[in-house]
Amino acid sequence: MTTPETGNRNDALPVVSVRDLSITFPTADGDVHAVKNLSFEVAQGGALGVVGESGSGKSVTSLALMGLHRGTRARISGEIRIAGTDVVTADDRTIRAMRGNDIAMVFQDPMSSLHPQYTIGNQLVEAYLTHRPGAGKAEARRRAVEVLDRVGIPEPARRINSYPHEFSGGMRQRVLIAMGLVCEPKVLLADEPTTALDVTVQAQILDLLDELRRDLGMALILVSHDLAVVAGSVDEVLVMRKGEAVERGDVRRVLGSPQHPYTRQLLAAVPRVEVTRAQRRAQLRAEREGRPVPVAAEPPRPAGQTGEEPLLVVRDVRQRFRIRGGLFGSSTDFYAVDGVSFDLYRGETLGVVGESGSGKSTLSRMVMRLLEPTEGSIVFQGRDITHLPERKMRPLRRDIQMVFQNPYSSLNPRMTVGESIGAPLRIQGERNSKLIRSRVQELLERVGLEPSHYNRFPHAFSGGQRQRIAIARALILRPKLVICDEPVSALDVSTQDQVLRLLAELQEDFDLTLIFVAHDLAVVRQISDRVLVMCKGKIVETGDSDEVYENPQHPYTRQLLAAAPVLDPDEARAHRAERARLRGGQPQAEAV
Amino acid sequence: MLRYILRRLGASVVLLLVVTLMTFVIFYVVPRLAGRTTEQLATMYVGRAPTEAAIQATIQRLNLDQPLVLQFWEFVKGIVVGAEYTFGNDVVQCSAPCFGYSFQTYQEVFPAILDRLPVTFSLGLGAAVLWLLGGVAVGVVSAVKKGSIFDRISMGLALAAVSLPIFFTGQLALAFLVHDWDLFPNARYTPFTEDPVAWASGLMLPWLTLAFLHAAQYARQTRAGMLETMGEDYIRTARAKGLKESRVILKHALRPALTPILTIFGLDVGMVLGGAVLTEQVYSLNGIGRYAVTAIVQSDLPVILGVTLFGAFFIVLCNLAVDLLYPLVDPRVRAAR
Amino acid sequence: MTAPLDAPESAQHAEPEAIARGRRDTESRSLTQIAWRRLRQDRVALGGGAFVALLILVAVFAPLLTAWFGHPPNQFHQDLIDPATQGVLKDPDDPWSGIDPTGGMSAEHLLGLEPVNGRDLFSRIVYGARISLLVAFLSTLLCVVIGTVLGIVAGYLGGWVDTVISRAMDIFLAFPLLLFAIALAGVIPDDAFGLSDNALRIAVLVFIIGFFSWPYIGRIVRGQTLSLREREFVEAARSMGAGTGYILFREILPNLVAPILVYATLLIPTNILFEAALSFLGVGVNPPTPTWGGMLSESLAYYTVAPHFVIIPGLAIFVTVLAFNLFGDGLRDAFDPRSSD
Amino acid sequence: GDGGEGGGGGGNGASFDQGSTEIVNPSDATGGTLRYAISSNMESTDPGNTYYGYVWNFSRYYARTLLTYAAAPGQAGTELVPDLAAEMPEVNDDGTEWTVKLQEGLKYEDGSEIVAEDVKYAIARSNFGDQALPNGPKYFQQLLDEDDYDGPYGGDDPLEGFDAIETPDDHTLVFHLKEPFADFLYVLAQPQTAPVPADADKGEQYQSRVVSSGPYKFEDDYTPGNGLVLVRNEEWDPDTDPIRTALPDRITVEEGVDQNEIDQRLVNGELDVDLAGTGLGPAMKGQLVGDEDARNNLDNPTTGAHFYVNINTKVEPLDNLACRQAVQYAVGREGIQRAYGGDLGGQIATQVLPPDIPGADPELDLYEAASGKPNADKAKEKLEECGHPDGFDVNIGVRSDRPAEVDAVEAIQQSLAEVGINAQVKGYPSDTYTNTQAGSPDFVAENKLGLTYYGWMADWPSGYGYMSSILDGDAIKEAGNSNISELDDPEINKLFDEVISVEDPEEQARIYAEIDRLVMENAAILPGVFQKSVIYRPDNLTNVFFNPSWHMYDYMTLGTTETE
Ligand SMILES: Nc1ncnc2c1ncn2[C@@H]1O[C@H](COP(=O)(O)OP(=O)(O)OP(=O)(O)O)[C@@H](O)[C@H]1O
Ligand SMILES: Nc1ncnc2c1ncn2[C@@H]1O[C@H](COP(=O)(O)OP(=O)(O)OP(=O)(O)O)[C@@H](O)[C@H]1O
Ligand SMILES: [Mg+2]
Ligand SMILES: [Mg+2]
Repeated sequence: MTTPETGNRNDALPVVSVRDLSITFPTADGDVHAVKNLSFEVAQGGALGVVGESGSGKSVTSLALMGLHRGTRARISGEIRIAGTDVVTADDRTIRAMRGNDIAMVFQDPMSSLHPQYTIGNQLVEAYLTHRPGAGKAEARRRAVEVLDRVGIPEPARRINSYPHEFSGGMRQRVLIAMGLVCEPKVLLADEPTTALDVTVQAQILDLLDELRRDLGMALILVSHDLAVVAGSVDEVLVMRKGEAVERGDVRRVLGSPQHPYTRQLLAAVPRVEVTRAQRRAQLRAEREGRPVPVAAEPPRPAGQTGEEPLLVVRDVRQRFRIRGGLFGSSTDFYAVDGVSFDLYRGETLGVVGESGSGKSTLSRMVMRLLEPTEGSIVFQGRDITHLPERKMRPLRRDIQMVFQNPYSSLNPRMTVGESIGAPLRIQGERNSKLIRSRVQELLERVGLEPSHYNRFPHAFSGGQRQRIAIARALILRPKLVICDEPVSALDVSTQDQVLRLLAELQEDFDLTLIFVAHDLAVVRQISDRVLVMCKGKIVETGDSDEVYENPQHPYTRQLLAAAPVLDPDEARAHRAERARLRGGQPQAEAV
Repeated sequence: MLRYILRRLGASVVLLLVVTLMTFVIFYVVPRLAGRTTEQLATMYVGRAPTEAAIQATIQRLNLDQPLVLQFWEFVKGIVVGAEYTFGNDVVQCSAPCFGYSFQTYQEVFPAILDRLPVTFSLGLGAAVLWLLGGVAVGVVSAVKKGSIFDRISMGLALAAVSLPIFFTGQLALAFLVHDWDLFPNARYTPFTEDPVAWASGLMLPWLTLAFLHAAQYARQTRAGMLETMGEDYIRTARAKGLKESRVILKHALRPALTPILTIFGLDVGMVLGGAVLTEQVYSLNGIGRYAVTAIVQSDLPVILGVTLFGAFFIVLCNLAVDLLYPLVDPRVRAAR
Repeated sequence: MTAPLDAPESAQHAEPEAIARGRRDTESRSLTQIAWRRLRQDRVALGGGAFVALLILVAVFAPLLTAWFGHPPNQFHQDLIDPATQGVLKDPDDPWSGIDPTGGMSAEHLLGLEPVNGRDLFSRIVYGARISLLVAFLSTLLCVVIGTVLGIVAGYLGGWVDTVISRAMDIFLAFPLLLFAIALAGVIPDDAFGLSDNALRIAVLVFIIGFFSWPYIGRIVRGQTLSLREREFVEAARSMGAGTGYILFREILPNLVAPILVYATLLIPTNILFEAALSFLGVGVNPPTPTWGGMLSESLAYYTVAPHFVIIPGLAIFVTVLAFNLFGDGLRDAFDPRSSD
Repeated sequence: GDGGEGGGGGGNGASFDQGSTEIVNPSDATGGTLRYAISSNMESTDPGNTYYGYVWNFSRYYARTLLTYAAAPGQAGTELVPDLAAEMPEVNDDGTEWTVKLQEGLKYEDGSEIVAEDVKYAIARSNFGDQALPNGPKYFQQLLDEDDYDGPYGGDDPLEGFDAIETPDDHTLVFHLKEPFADFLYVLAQPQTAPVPADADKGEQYQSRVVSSGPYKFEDDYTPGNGLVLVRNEEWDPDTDPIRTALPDRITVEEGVDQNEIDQRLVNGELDVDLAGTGLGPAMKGQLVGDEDARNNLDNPTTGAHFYVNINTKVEPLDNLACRQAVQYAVGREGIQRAYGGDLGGQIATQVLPPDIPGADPELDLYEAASGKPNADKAKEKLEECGHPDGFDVNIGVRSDRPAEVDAVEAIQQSLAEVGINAQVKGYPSDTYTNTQAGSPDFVAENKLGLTYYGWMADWPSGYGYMSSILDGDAIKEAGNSNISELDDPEINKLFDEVISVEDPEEQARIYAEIDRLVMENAAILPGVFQKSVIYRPDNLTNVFFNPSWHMYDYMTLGTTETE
């Protein structure tokens, strides 16, 4: 394991060079300066990480590199050179010849970036034939199979005829990468290629990109909001904020001794798997009270040892779904949650982790009784609610509330946020509008928004703000139990950090019992007393959170741990090696 | 897939049965609820000089005095196994899909419909091809050149086409394009097998009129669909591959935009094949639509029933075709089943 | 290249809350406000809307208007008509003066006269707006109500309810609507359901159009509901203990308002034309009550002697349809959260 | 018409309305295709199953009747002449037995001979039994002395028991009537007397291929809506036929062509005759009558139709004579006339009988209608008298799909409103109008249809043929009633009973005039207009003249110079 010889490559001609790039969008509310005076270079075979919070101009820059702002209202000034092509001034033909051939792009959302109505093969072949018009169909196809194989799609010759919807998110991202590779470009531009994916898959994709860069000698531009994501994969980092570069430099230097406060802030926001719950809690308290961070950690809360009655008892619950399929449409049973049991005590926080599809949401929805468990029992406050009819369940809903994963769809876009937050009260029979209003405004303030936001609609808020609103809504009935189903996975790290802080505060203030679901171990560790690790509907490991992290028993847990992004580039590489080892031991069964 | 096809087929059959029942109810039961007596009903079908004997005979022939259930049964039986009618000394065998027998034109309804089918088919399919191609082409150009003069003019024209009834455009077209300015030959149906050129030239004006009416909707739909798909991520992907803009538009953006149009197209074609009532009326084409109108004007109940069912049949058929085609066009639908 | 790049002063100190809040003042308006603002900027749509409003006023105040201009809609002016050609005379005092190609348009008769008996076309157009718009509005309302309720119920409840309603939609779609309308209208008696005359005929027209067109809007609503149902806010409402009624009509329905509104404005002109088509086929309101469709179909027999009689009702329908469409398009754009200004 | 002043722009020197009184373009050149078109479908091609004058006229191409009308313009055209018959029929002394001799050697298209039994069979199928053909009139059934024959269908011998017509030999027919009937010769001129071989009869479906006895035969089977093509029947012998010129080689009929379209094609020379014979539609008429050149190609004859308003004698308050008279005075006829296009469209009527029927008395004008203007004062007086000084409410029925009638009714409504009579217009589809609405006394009573707009043409040019169905109290029927005013006046009924046995034409005419006067005194019918049509006469049409019996061109003489 050696460090890459970045020095050697510095003297090569840069394949990408950007000078004084400014991008402006004229809108009805005046010009939006999305990018201002941005300059950077990427050497042949080099790797640049572009990092910044949401809206900082990362995607706009990426699109500009591809010349994709042509024909839109965007105004571009400055100079962009990609492998000798001047993107700003070249004619359309030249740009088209450059796209896909010199520079290929992997987009943020693998779900929507592939054409749903053409086969994977068709889309790959098309990409190849565009730049190699002389090549025959057969050759293009062969090449397509080759690149699919290269990005790790099993049985590529067969899967080439599949449609995108038949692939999982991770596989689609691989296909997109393959599409970028098919003409062997000099630069691969990946715009948040892993944001939509869970940590396990994210790690795989990052590994793949890293490997490809090495093997094919491509330059890589990796865009992300998370410094930890780029840490292990790039040589150089560019930190952006509000369209401007605030810091740029060698990855170790920037991460090790950040100069700019914003970079420091970004770094602080990255959840760290190595920070224990107790440390985190202490740190938060200290920040709140303005005290310096205490060095000694509080002992973890002794849960369930006092002999008190558990708030929630879940025993052997299973949830069956019928999957229709096959030629004759015979349906098969599929257990999304399969024999899960746990107890939850008052004031405790239970973390649930697992990769996508492992049944976390299903479990949450069963506890919420949005689903009726097929088997097993759920006892809440001593009352068996497993099969309680909806009508009887209704009064109990005061005590159990939920915060949903997607802040964009969990609020009704046609209701003002005030109405949304007040709705639970109203539904539960409160008639006094004045009272509702004042309660709502109180809560708005409590979650860090202004009471005057009452009459605004959700679309006027950012993702983080919306998640605060959703939290306020969940709290207005003063529930005993709140289930948070991945409340932060759709947010960028900075926002994620704020929301997590808020949750921690609220938990203390309202004496909440929490079930906290996430796919990211680092996030879960920061907030939970105990952790359940789920895999394919089953619990594979459970325990005190620190125990689980420090001494993982199950290989799956270890795999998860190894997948968590870390800030230290060297450690990140170590993790990568560990992952390779784990994969080697447990060969490619899981094609994601 | 097989099971899906079978299920859709089964559903279509049931659908037709229900349509039959409802048709029957509307034409046989509603007038009675509205207070018509059996005699009054029969009188409507007798002819110009109704005698008491003739009225009674008609009641017998149409089974008007039988209980409604039995009348319905006879009706369905006729469709499934055929029926017999006596004329003079003749017994006429109305064979299997017997929609009944017209007491005004003295023809079996089904063969009469079949007889007119080529006219309606020629008119409908020809127009459908025109409006689909024309509408989509205009829609694509409008979407690509959004806000341009072309866009505005063509969308304005589309509105005009949608808002002007065909009896209006058709008659004016006849008066001016055919008679005053001699730009088009008179509308006339010549069987394709007889003379393809005459077939096409005789139908040109009806095609254009009918297509003009429908194309508008397609242009608008295509435009809206294109504007939507042009904003999709996969279009960006296609551009990033270095594809020519024309290919991006025609291959990547158009196809998803067309998918929802398939549904409307199915409905429209089904509807037109069931008889382009007004067009056939205006251009004096002896198709199913005009047959229907004549029947309605003459209260020729069996024909009205037959044509209605036949029309329903085509709509169901086209819907079925669309349903079966859909998975081919949009693979995601296949998965959803 | 290790030093931080020039940091602008705003970035010197961190301000996390500000970042989280986004401070996007431009977006601090409600959707309706934004829609209204967009609509206000959309001159074309506004023009359409203004015309529609004007039209409604004209229909409502038809008696006033015609009283003002002094010609009741059924008043004859046969002295201005050439009995032989049935067209309007160029010079009413000279029976041999020939046909006036403008159809007698003058300050006295703004839009000229009808052939044959010389009724004032302006008053007839004004009065015609009443029936045409009434039929169009009521039938649109009916099919919107039926379509929305059934569509939303089918989409939300799913299962057999959805199957039944969807099949019902298929069945209604499978009917050749025009044929049925004519057949039904033909057997409806003159007095029924406590209504008679034109009231009954209008009721029948409205019923037929509304009852047979609802599946179109039903399909749209069902489709939208299907996707809305999957949104987390519906689940959130359930988790608060909301009942089906609350979810359907308080949570989902407001999200359907835009497509419904848009579709309805597009449907209204269709229904005006439908009334016209029925008039053409001889099933409309009783004479001498004017309707646009009726006038249009009548006028075709006189297209050579009174071209204005063809053009004016045709234009009335066209402009109305245009106005509704422009307004509808504008509404759609205004309410579309994805369209950026 | 003004006749005479020839020249002008007409391609062959014809002048305005010339065809109404003389033969235009006389020619005996054969050949070519004579092209007809009609805006609806033909009612039927079966001569036994039709009630429309144009079919009666047209069907003679392939179906010869016992008698028919002379092929001559003007009054001469109302003369009956033998067709199949060898000479005019003979009647016995008490007027109940008519003997008709057929010409010998007449042949069908297949060469077989036309015999008396075939005529008898044709009458049987169209008039008797519950499967009698529904569309035609039923005069034979009413007049013949027959009560136990139930039609040709069912038994082995179709004519068994049909004794009212005897066929002593193959060329003689003897008709036995219940009572004397002076107009019987006209009945024998109906198409129902065209022979039908019993073997070929398929009931109503016989229309698909009528076995020809005339100069033309069907080229293919006829399917309604698809039009008809006639070609020469070589078996027809011109020497036996006094009226048919058989000039064209082919005759085609196009069905279902829009009226505007027919008119356009006539003017463009793409068509020769509008089969329905009702003349141009308003659009083309308005265009041509103002055009000096085109006028020479127009004829402006009467159609024989009288359009009038039935004033129902049973519906309140019209059961009161004074109220009916008030209506008579209140309505200005000019408004009705305008609906038809002024003087060219019709002549104001003041009595029931059309002027060309013997007995018509144009002087009869009890309600001062001739001026065309209403007489409001008189109307008010009569209203006072009937106890409704401020007017009353009434419904007026009309066929809503006939624009001219709707226009007329609107004018009537206007007139009535002037004196305070508030008439509500009720539109009905024309197809059901006679059978189930206006033609059903129950319906009329239920819906208070005090006034109904209606039109009537004579089945043959005599007072009886014109008036009996609409004015005889005995003619009131439950369905398909034509006496819509439900006039049941004993005096009138008696006169109808008497007139059928009167043979002297003068005496007949006097009685018809008397009936007309009584009806008008009763105010049961509000005469409107005697309609006139404006017919376009294309230049290429030869031997054109208007036959007053058919109220259209005599189709049997037409030829064309156009050879396709
Ligand atoms: N077409 C456009 N018109 C107007 N403003 C735009 C347009 N596209 C982007 N912007 C603005 O430019 C800024 C930068 O957007 P960009 O998409 O590059 O952010 P990002 O850094 O990629 O964020 P994320 O992490 O959310 O993807 C944002 O403020 C955005 O609102
Ligand atoms: N209604 C349903 N019908 C059929 N299968 C379902 C249904 N809901 C969930 N599943 C399946 O159950 C499994 C578990 O889903 P679940 O949503 O609980 O996963 P998750 O752990 O929350 O994943 P993620 O991190 O992606 O949210 C998945 O394979 C999913 O496809
Ligand atoms: Mg981005
Ligand atoms: Mg989940």
